[in-house]
Amino acid sequence: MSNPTVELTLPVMQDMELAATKTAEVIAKRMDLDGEKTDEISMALIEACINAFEHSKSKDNIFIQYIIDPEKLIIKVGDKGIGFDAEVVAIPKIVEKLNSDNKRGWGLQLMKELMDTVEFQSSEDGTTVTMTKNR
Amino acid sequence: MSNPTVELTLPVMQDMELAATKTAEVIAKRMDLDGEKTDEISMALIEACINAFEHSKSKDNIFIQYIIDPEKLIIKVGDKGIGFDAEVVAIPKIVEKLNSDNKRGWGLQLMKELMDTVEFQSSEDGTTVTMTKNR
Amino acid sequence: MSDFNIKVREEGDIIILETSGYLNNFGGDRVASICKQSISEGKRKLLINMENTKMVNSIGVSILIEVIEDLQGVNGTLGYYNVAPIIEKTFNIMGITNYSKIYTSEKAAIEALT
Amino acid sequence: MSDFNIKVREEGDIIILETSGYLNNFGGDRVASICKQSISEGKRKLLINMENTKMVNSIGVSILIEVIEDLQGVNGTLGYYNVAPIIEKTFNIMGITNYSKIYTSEKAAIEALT
Ligand SMILES: Nc1ncnc2c1ncn2[C@@H]1O[C@H](COP(=O)(O)OP(=O)(O)O)[C@@H](O)[C@H]1O
Ligand SMILES: Nc1ncnc2c1ncn2[C@@H]1O[C@H](COP(=O)(O)OP(=O)(O)O)[C@@H](O)[C@H]1O
Repeated sequence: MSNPTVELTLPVMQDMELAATKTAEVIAKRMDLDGEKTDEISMALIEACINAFEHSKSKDNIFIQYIIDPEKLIIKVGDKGIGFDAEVVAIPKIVEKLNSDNKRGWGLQLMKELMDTVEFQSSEDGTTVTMTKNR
Repeated sequence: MSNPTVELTLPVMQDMELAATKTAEVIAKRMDLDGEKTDEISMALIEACINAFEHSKSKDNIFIQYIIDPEKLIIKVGDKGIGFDAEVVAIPKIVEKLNSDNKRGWGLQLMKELMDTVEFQSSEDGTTVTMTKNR
Repeated sequence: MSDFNIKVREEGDIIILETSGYLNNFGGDRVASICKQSISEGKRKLLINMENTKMVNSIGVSILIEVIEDLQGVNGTLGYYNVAPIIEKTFNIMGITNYSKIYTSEKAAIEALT
Repeated sequence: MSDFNIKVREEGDIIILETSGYLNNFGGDRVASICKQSISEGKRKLLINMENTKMVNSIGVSILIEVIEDLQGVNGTLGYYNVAPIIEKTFNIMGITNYSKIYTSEKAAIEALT
């Protein structure tokens, strides 16, 4: 049998990423993940969602999948936007951000630090981030 | 432009209806609905979801749509189950439930009391409940 | 797994159940079994502190009707306090507040039962 | 609409911001504008009580880097207390805890700044 999967589609709308985190919390509780892991998932998910809302430049809904694997929670966040190359995104450093005009650029870094694996699939048809958190 | 819509697909799994209520809470807050209306929506949604999980007899995922209309929140809960005729479901009465073997049968009644409108579309391919809460 | 829990304590001849988490079918069964146990031990006054239960479903609540029924047979009473507004509304719609009572506080509940 | 709110109060020469709700881009902007206002009025010690903020995003937090920058120019300090573990972790990953400090309580924060 395939893994139980929750799917959530969100319109581009202020704070809608919180619906994604609330859903993650219910699933994490159901999977018996501890509070720390649950919070890390929520924070990574916020970052993935706001990127899909903002950087995709798409007005289409974003699409989230939560796959409840026996070993881990797999989360995919997809948009139908312009795409990007995650390999060329610079690793942010606080010393460089101070006295720079651009203080942002922390989302990918946070996702990588907070989740067990993070992968980007991106083309000009859109981007899908796949993140996992081991049980 | 069409109304912003959130979609949620849930597997048949204990307590998954809470993901539906958490999503509803985020949307209700975004719509500036008060706490009382938000709670009423959540309770009605719990009942619609547990019916879709249990009575549909289907192992397919259930499907929830939240349509953010300028005047109201429209919620649809769909299953791919056996269907039923809501017209012939008896209105439950506590005096009759006392000393009866079947204490249950409150879901439809609660939905109707808590929401502004409730409609069932049902066939042998499944059931969709459409409920609305005015702003 | 479910996040539902119950603590039980006694205040004189009153049994107080303190629930926390979602009162669904499993939660309802656990409440009912503790209540039935207490009744079989001769207790007649049961109170449920619902402060940490913010959500219920109709299956969980309908199991309380069994408890009410059992108490009717022995002239006992069931009461609740710290009930969230939506749960109070649900109890009213189902009519169980005609056969069991919501109190505004533990103090009010205990006073009424003594 | 957003559920973010800030209350501001003074403890001696310390300005305390008490945030509640989700610290997103809008929340960050509001925190920054109050901080900048205080700095322009000559305040040098800023504290944020984050007890009622359980969630942040990186945009909201990155706006705090502006505040740190402004304070560096005037020899001021920024601190936080009642910080949820995930927010503390986020602050650490971003490195802002190298330039501003998380205290364990209001008391500890005020003592350190006086
Ligand atoms: N879903 C996406 N679609 C297109 N570009 C993206 C997406 N996610 C991230 N990016 C690109 O990667 C960069 C870094 O993203 P991130 O680390 O989250 O920081 P920030 O969002 O603050 O810029 C963004 O500025 C953007 O150019
Ligand atoms: N989604 C559904 N699919 C099939 N039958 C349903 C559905 N929802 C409700 N029903 C039928 O309507 C009856 C009444 O439902 P309800 O009022 O929610 O009470 P209960 O769930 O406690 O039986 C159910 O017993 C069932 O026969």
